[in-house]
Amino acid sequence: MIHVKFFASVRERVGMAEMQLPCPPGDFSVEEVLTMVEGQAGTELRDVHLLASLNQQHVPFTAPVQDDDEVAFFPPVTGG
Amino acid sequence: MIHVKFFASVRERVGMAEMQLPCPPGDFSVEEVLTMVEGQAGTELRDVHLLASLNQQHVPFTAPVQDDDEVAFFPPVTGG
Amino acid sequence: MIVKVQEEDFDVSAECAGMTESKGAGALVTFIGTVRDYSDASDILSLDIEHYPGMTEKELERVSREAAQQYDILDSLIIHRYGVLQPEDKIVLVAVWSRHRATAFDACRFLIDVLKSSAPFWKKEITPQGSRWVTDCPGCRAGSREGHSHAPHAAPHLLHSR
Amino acid sequence: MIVKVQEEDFDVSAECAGMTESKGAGALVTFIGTVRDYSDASDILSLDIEHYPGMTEKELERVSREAAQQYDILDSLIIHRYGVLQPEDKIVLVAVWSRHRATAFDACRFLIDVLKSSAPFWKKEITPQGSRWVTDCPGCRAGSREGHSHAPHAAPHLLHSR
Repeated sequence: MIHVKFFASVRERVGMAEMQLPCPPGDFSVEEVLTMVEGQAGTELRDVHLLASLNQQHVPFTAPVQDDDEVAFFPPVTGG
Repeated sequence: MIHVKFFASVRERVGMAEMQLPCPPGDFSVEEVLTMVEGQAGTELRDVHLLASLNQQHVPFTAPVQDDDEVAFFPPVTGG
Repeated sequence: MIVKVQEEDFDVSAECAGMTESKGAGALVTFIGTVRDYSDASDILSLDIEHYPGMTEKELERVSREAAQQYDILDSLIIHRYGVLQPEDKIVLVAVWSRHRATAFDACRFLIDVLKSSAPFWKKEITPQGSRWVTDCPGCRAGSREGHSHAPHAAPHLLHSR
Repeated sequence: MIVKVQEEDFDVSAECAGMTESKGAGALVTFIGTVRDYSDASDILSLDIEHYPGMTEKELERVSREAAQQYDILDSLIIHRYGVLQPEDKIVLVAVWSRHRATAFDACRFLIDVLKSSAPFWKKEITPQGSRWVTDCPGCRAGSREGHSHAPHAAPHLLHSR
């Protein structure tokens, strides 16, 4: 199972804060998780702004994902 | 009358915190005030460190002094 | 080295006084970010700060460690709030103790700069005209998802491999 | 723009809270200088700070005005203590409010740097080996009035003609 989280404007676009996805067979990356999310949510999330984290660390979309990982998608941060 | 003040190590070398000097005739500068102070105090104050103020503003030793002015001599400041 | 992520307000003097590693430091530089009562386009009634629980603390601890490695500091403290805040409310405190003031200034500035680009917080401004997510991008502020360009996603400086 | 020269201690939060011009600033940077418990050569038991009453306030007001002219800040506060202080006691507070943090950092640093070179305060360290005036000059610290050189007296940057 892949645990997916969404924050801020991405959360609003997806319409939910979290999503559990079945772990697909073979190697896959954050990019493939995003494709699955878009299929589930029925909405386009690809955006020059979209950022991702894997197990709570910033990662590029090419980062490999494993079963039970936590993946999150969100816009650029605006804290501070 | 010239009102002269001394601070920190200069005050300790002069042996007093303040000195009133008679206003000499003609034009004179902080430099001449220093000479008078050295005569009065019987001690050498000229030092590459010595700084001066005139009416509570930093000035060079060439600054002209007038009757009733406040002149001060002190070492480089070390506040903050 | 302390990091706190909390909803409630904090007292700067009290928080700083509790830092035992800071004793005899000589220099303390703090940055306090507060809610402004205006933005580009309108008055701000309130600010709603969303965060990513867990990752937020990890990122703040990571940047704190990075500052401690890069600068000769004695201690650091970061407090960042989330939830609904009003104008003039404190959002964030970054405090750095060091022997010399230049180091404290440099490290404090480094911490707030890195925090702003990496800690997972998102601000939503509540204005009389409605609410909107804060973004640093003028193009996005204008609402156009097309018609302006950006660096490719996942800015390299955010990746933890650095 | 407020300047205070006082013997008693102060509370940073309380002092900063009272600054009405700072409302909605967005950024507050503070520098706090404290008494260290050591110096080059020995432990410090206490620090005795002498000042030039009258000129001190004038100089601090002058550097505050200079900062306000050079930087786009909303307000500033300087508090400097004099008298006998113990290790860890606060000596000085410099606080700057602005809309953007870079300005607040720059102006705060400017203020403490200029203050240190121009405000008429002199520190004497009381150590187990006796007392001595603090000086930034290693040659003077070594006690040699001859044998080392300096810039000519009355450093140009101190003169109010600038």
